[in-house]
Amino acid sequence: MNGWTVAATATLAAGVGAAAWGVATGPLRRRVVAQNLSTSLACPALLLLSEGYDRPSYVDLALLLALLGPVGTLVFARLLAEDLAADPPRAWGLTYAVAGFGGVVVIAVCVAAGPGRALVKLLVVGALLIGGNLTASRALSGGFAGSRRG
Amino acid sequence: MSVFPYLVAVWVFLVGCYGLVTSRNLIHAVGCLAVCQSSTYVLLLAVGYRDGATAPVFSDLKPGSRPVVDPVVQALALTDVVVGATVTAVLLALVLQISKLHGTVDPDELSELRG
Amino acid sequence: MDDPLIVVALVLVAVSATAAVAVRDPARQALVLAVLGTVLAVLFTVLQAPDVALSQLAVGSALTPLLIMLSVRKVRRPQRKKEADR
Amino acid sequence: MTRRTRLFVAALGGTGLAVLLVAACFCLPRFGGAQHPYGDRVVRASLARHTANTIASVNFDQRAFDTLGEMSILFASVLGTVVLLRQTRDEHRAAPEPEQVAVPVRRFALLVLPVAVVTGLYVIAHGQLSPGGGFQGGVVLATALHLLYLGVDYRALERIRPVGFYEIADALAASAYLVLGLAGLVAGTAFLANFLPYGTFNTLSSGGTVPLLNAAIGMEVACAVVVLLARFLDQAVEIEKGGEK
Amino acid sequence: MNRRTTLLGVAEVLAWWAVLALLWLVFISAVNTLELVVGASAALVGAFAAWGTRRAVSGW
Repeated sequence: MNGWTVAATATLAAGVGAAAWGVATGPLRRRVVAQNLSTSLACPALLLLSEGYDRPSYVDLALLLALLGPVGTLVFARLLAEDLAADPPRAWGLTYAVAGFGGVVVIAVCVAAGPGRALVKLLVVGALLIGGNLTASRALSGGFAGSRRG
Repeated sequence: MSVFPYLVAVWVFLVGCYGLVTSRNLIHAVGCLAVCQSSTYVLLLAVGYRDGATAPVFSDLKPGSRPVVDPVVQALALTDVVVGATVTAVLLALVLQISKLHGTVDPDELSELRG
Repeated sequence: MDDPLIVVALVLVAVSATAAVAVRDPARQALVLAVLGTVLAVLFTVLQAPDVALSQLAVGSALTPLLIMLSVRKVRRPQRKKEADR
Repeated sequence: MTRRTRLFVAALGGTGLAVLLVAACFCLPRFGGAQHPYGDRVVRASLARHTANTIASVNFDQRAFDTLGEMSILFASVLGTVVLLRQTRDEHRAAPEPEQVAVPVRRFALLVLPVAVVTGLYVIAHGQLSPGGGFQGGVVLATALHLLYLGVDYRALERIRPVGFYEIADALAASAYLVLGLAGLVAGTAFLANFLPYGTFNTLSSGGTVPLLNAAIGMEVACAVVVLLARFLDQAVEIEKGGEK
Repeated sequence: MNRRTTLLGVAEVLAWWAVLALLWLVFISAVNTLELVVGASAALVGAFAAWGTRRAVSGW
């Protein structure tokens, strides 16, 4: 094990573990937030693993999760809009904290990668991760205002 | 440690089966079946793992420089993940038909209907 | 070598699979299944199977939840109409 | 059989199964052991055929016939869903109402859709080099298209998604896989044999037929998932019970 | 469809194509001719997808 995999282990145990607990218990508004945060915590963990195993090709995993994780949250935001409108989630502090953590991880991995094409790819992943996370949170708290059916 | 991953696969499979048996909603039962499916992936990949090895993908790795894990089981699991999702879709389509015909998705109510 | 990492990922899979079965409402179960998909993808990465992890990410993060949630909506709708008629 | 007796029988069977499975676990090869005879041979064969991603080599070259089976399951399940979820005579279509989506969410969906399409194509095209391939990339492509439903509304998706076209493309991709297999026979080798030159290791043209079969599977999976989701969306959004209108 | 909208449409597709081709260049690890050809066509598909969706949506 090296520093990167230790950091990934900590992220998984504390972050994703907490998200798994949050998604299984409590009111619906907490569950959807936990689902969103689980993807935005697993994505930095995958970046850390890619660096820890010294396999640049594993970055594709983080790229795909950064792209599709928010899409998954949009599914719930869209199809549970009526339930969520009655009791909207309010967890912006937590969301910004997780987005900040993602940013820190991306910067750390970028520094380790050094200048080059891989650096730009990591920055794209970071932008998708943070932008997607914040947009998905926005969608959860009243993103589908006029939803009846459709 | 040498059997723990296999035991986790067994646990996931049994828990999925328990959910299938006790389910009161067919959509929930299909979800439990997806859990059962995922146990097979865990088992396959655990069998193929090798200590200290890395993935047998040589686009960023010099062949022979590091030990690699077993690719055969990965190929088996990989196709089944996607095909399994489409099979889940067929089962959900069946559930939708049942719900249309009988107006319920509770298996207990359905068996009463037939009797 | 990376034993703690593998153990953590395995425990996460076991916990979220149990939760996916224990949560009885299909819509909420879909949320847990989405998390289970992500956790499984992490486990596959840890077991050095990035191809399978990609598959699991692509399917588990958006496709399966979408299928289940659409079925839930279809099954629920006649009931909702009945309540409106009442 | 009452619920109680059924649960009792299930508990009995489950306990027996659990005991057997746990006993079997202790007879399996040790987790992380170094003995992988098939794996070592597969890696050697894959490197001899200039395919960087061994898993793609197994799926589309060494065990391509197996993938043909998987593909037929995929095709059959799409067929089954289409038959099960067709519109019956006592149902009618109600036009979906327009959706009001928050502006940032809408912009995010419109911006990410093309990026996701290109990523899906990247994953398919680099299947024989880096992790990825037709199965994964196809799902990404199909998911990308449905961002339009999630982020905008269903009518926008219907405008750019002629389902008939995707059904035809699905069948074409499935037959492309078969034709590529038959081409092996024409070239004088076996069905689904790798008859093309292997090319330079670690480039897009390496691996002989692997990239072509990969692309066929990618198209097949993408179209299959689009058709599946189209049926489910029709049911959930448009089709309603009752013959009026 | 008059000339102005045609020109605007072409400009939009070209702009998306440039951005997506750049994205492809970022994703790949080694550049060669075939890679560039495949990347350019993939970016074109993406650009048409972007153009088609924007037309279907009518409004940003």
